[in-house]
Amino acid sequence: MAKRPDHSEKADAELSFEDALAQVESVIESIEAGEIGLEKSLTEYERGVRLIKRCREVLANAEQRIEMLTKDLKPAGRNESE
Amino acid sequence: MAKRPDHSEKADAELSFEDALAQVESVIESIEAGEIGLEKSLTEYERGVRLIKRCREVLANAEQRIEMLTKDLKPAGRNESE
Amino acid sequence: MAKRPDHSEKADAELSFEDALAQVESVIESIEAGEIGLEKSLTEYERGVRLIKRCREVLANAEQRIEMLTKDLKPAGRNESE
Amino acid sequence: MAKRPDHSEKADAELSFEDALAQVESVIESIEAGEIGLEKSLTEYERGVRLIKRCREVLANAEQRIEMLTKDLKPAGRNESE
Amino acid sequence: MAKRPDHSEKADAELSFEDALAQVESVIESIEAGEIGLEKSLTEYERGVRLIKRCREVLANAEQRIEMLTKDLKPAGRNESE
Amino acid sequence: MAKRPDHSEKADAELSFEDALAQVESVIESIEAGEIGLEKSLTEYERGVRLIKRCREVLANAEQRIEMLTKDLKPAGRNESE
Amino acid sequence: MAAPRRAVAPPQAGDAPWTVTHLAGEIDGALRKGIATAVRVVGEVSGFRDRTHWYFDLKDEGAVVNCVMFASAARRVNPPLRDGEQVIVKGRVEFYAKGGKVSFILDSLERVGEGPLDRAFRELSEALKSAGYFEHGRKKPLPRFPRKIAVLTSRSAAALQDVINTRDRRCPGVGLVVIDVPVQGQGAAPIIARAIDLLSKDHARLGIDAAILTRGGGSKEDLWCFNERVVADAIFRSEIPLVAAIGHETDTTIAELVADERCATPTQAAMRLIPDKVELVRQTDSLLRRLSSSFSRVAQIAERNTSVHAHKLSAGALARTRAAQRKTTDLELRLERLRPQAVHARMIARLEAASHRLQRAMESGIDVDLAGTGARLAESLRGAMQIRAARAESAEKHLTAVAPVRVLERGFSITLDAKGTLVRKIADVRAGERLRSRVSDGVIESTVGGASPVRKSARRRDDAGQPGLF
Repeated sequence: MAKRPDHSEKADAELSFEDALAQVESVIESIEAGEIGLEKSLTEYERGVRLIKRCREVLANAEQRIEMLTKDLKPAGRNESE
Repeated sequence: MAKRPDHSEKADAELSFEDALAQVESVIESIEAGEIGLEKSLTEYERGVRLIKRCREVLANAEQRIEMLTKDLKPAGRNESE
Repeated sequence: MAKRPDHSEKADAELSFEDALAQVESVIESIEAGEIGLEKSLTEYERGVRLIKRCREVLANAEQRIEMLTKDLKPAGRNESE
Repeated sequence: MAKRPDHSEKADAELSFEDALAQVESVIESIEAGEIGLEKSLTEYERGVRLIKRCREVLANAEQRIEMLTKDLKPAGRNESE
Repeated sequence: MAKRPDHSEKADAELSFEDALAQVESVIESIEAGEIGLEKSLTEYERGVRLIKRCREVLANAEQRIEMLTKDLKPAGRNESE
Repeated sequence: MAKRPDHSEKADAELSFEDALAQVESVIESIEAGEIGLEKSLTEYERGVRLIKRCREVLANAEQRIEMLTKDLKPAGRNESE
Repeated sequence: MAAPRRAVAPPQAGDAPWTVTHLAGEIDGALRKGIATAVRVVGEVSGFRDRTHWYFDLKDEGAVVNCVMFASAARRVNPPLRDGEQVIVKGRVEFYAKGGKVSFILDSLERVGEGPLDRAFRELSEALKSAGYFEHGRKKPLPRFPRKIAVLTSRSAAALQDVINTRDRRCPGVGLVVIDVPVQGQGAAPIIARAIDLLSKDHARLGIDAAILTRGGGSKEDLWCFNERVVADAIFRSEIPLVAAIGHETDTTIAELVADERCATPTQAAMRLIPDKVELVRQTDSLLRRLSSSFSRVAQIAERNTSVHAHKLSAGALARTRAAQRKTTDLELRLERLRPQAVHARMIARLEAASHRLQRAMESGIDVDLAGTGARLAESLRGAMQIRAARAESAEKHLTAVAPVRVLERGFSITLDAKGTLVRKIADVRAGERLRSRVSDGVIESTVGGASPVRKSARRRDDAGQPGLF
């Protein structure tokens, strides 16, 4: 159930941050509604965790990228220390 | 009666958590109705116990898995200490 | 008359609890009707006693089995002390 | 006339309890009818006594056996003190 | 005539109670008919008396025997004191 | 996403200082509106940074160029390498 | 002139006072009669206000007169008036009743000292103005940050240096392209016009975003080339934004009027076109700050959302398993509670009842009245015995009764001893023994006194028969 990448896992990995978060939301809803079985809710939870991790990754990458870009910008701005 | 795995035992082991619980419920009802014989009610009771144990197992696994996955959720979130 | 296992004795040992009890009841009726001779009554009585003992055994086994099964239920349930 | 076992005495020993008792009845009737001679009456009486003794014996044995069997009924039931 | 045991005397001693009594009747009848001489009637009479005595004897013996047999009936029946 | 110069990047490089600033402004607005996703925001951010860098470059250009043009506007100076 | 009016007025003065309006009418009439309809007055313009109509004061050392020039007349005057100008105006005097003021209404106006150049200037400017050359609507906006600026001036002019200095001070990155043109003298105007035309045509290719047309101060004649129509037309046609700064601040040339912007000095023109780098850097920095803060806000929100979702997700999953656990425990408890029922108390009861019944049935099965049967058996025999005893008794009695009677009648008796045995011989009795002798009609009881044998013959007889004894 966990390690084998399945269709949805691949598709999930290509979701945008917002879509991923929206998917998490729908995962939460489906779990909370309690209409899916325990096993299925576990799988969903797992998927939710995966999606959240993906979101975190995207965020971390964004942060890193920003840092890099910002470093690039600093030297030019050093003398305009108003 | 107890140790030999029969058809239903196998089938039971493949039931979903909810179906297993539903089976336990029907076991309880059939015993409560008192229309089945002593031996049959024993077998049913045994089956109920087996099903409950299976449910517990599933639950324990689920809990463990959730705990593991939940841990997975945490570390990346260390800087979001809001 | 008593110690030699005859056909019916074997067959009796394989009766279900309910059938055994039903047999006991028919034994009682045949004895109460008084139409069978004393010797036959005695044989019947013996059979009745044997059947009752068998029923008792079945019950005792059932109880023991239930107790065992119930014990099986307990340990797993120790953490749900709600 | 009394002590020598004759044909009917042997046959009597193989009578069932009920037949023996029936024979006693017919003995009584034949004696009461008074149509047989004194000696015959006596022989009959003797036979009657013998039959009754045989019945007694059979009964005593039966009682003993019943007692034994009845004992068998009790001990297993010690925990069902309803 | 009186003391010597004759053929009929011996035979009389073996008569059944009923036959003896019947002989007494016939003695009485022969005496009553008066067709036999005194001597003969006396002899007959004597025979009658003897026969009666035999009857008495037979009766006494019978009674004794009955008492014995009846005693046989009692002891074993001591517990059926209903 | 970052290193490959794409159409808009080229186009951006040819923007006038004013247009570049205006683009940054619209970038900021689109990010602030929050209607584009995180990834798109990042791209936009990147673009904004690029535009600002370009502006800085322009500003930092200390070359005090003075060209001479003849009356018929034939470039008089061979130093106008633009 | 005033007297006749006064002659008319006094008789009524005492009774009915004039209304103000009436007085105003009187004043106006007096003014119209007393002053010629067209007078020329010379004076200095002061307090000039352009309110479609022109309002100003005309003054000299001794007096001030309020002047109004209606738009229809003012339109003909070019350039507009400026305070301090000496003008000769032609018009008439009126009393403005509503304002309670005397106003000089101007029909025409000429500037004092206007020579042929002035007239030429005025006429061209009036013509260009009516052709719409000066209208603001057609003027091009200046670029905020021009890449290059063309400077049309004489390369040796001080004005060029001013522009260069200003550029160096404000933003060295802005390129300057100097287009050296003569700025005075005969033939300068066509060259300037041609330069403007060429610049207009090629500015995009050359990367030039704006132009400055400038020269320093000089005489009216020196500046004259900037008042020529070719230059005005070139500027009017030009596609490149153009700022003009020609002569001193007080000088006005046609070129400046047509230009997109007019500045007092070359320095001002340069400042107008070249942005201040410091300001721009500040602006850029602030944009950068806004940019990064806007993005970091987005990232923060994204992070918060992620955390919230993560939290909700794990809470949801946990709640889900808790619920499942609760349900399992419930069922388990129910199943366990079922336990006693599983061994079936009812069955036990049934079994026990069966056991008791079986026992009872068996007990009553062996409850046979053997004693009764025995008693009946004994009784039956006892009855049989009694009957027989009775029969024996009666037979005996009967027998006794039939003992040989006729013999007795014949005198014989039968003597029986106490035992009832027939006495036959003397040896049968002993002395003292009681005997019973039966005679024909009864029984005689006697006691043996003695016995003695009879004779032989007697004994023989005795042998022959008892009767012989008697």
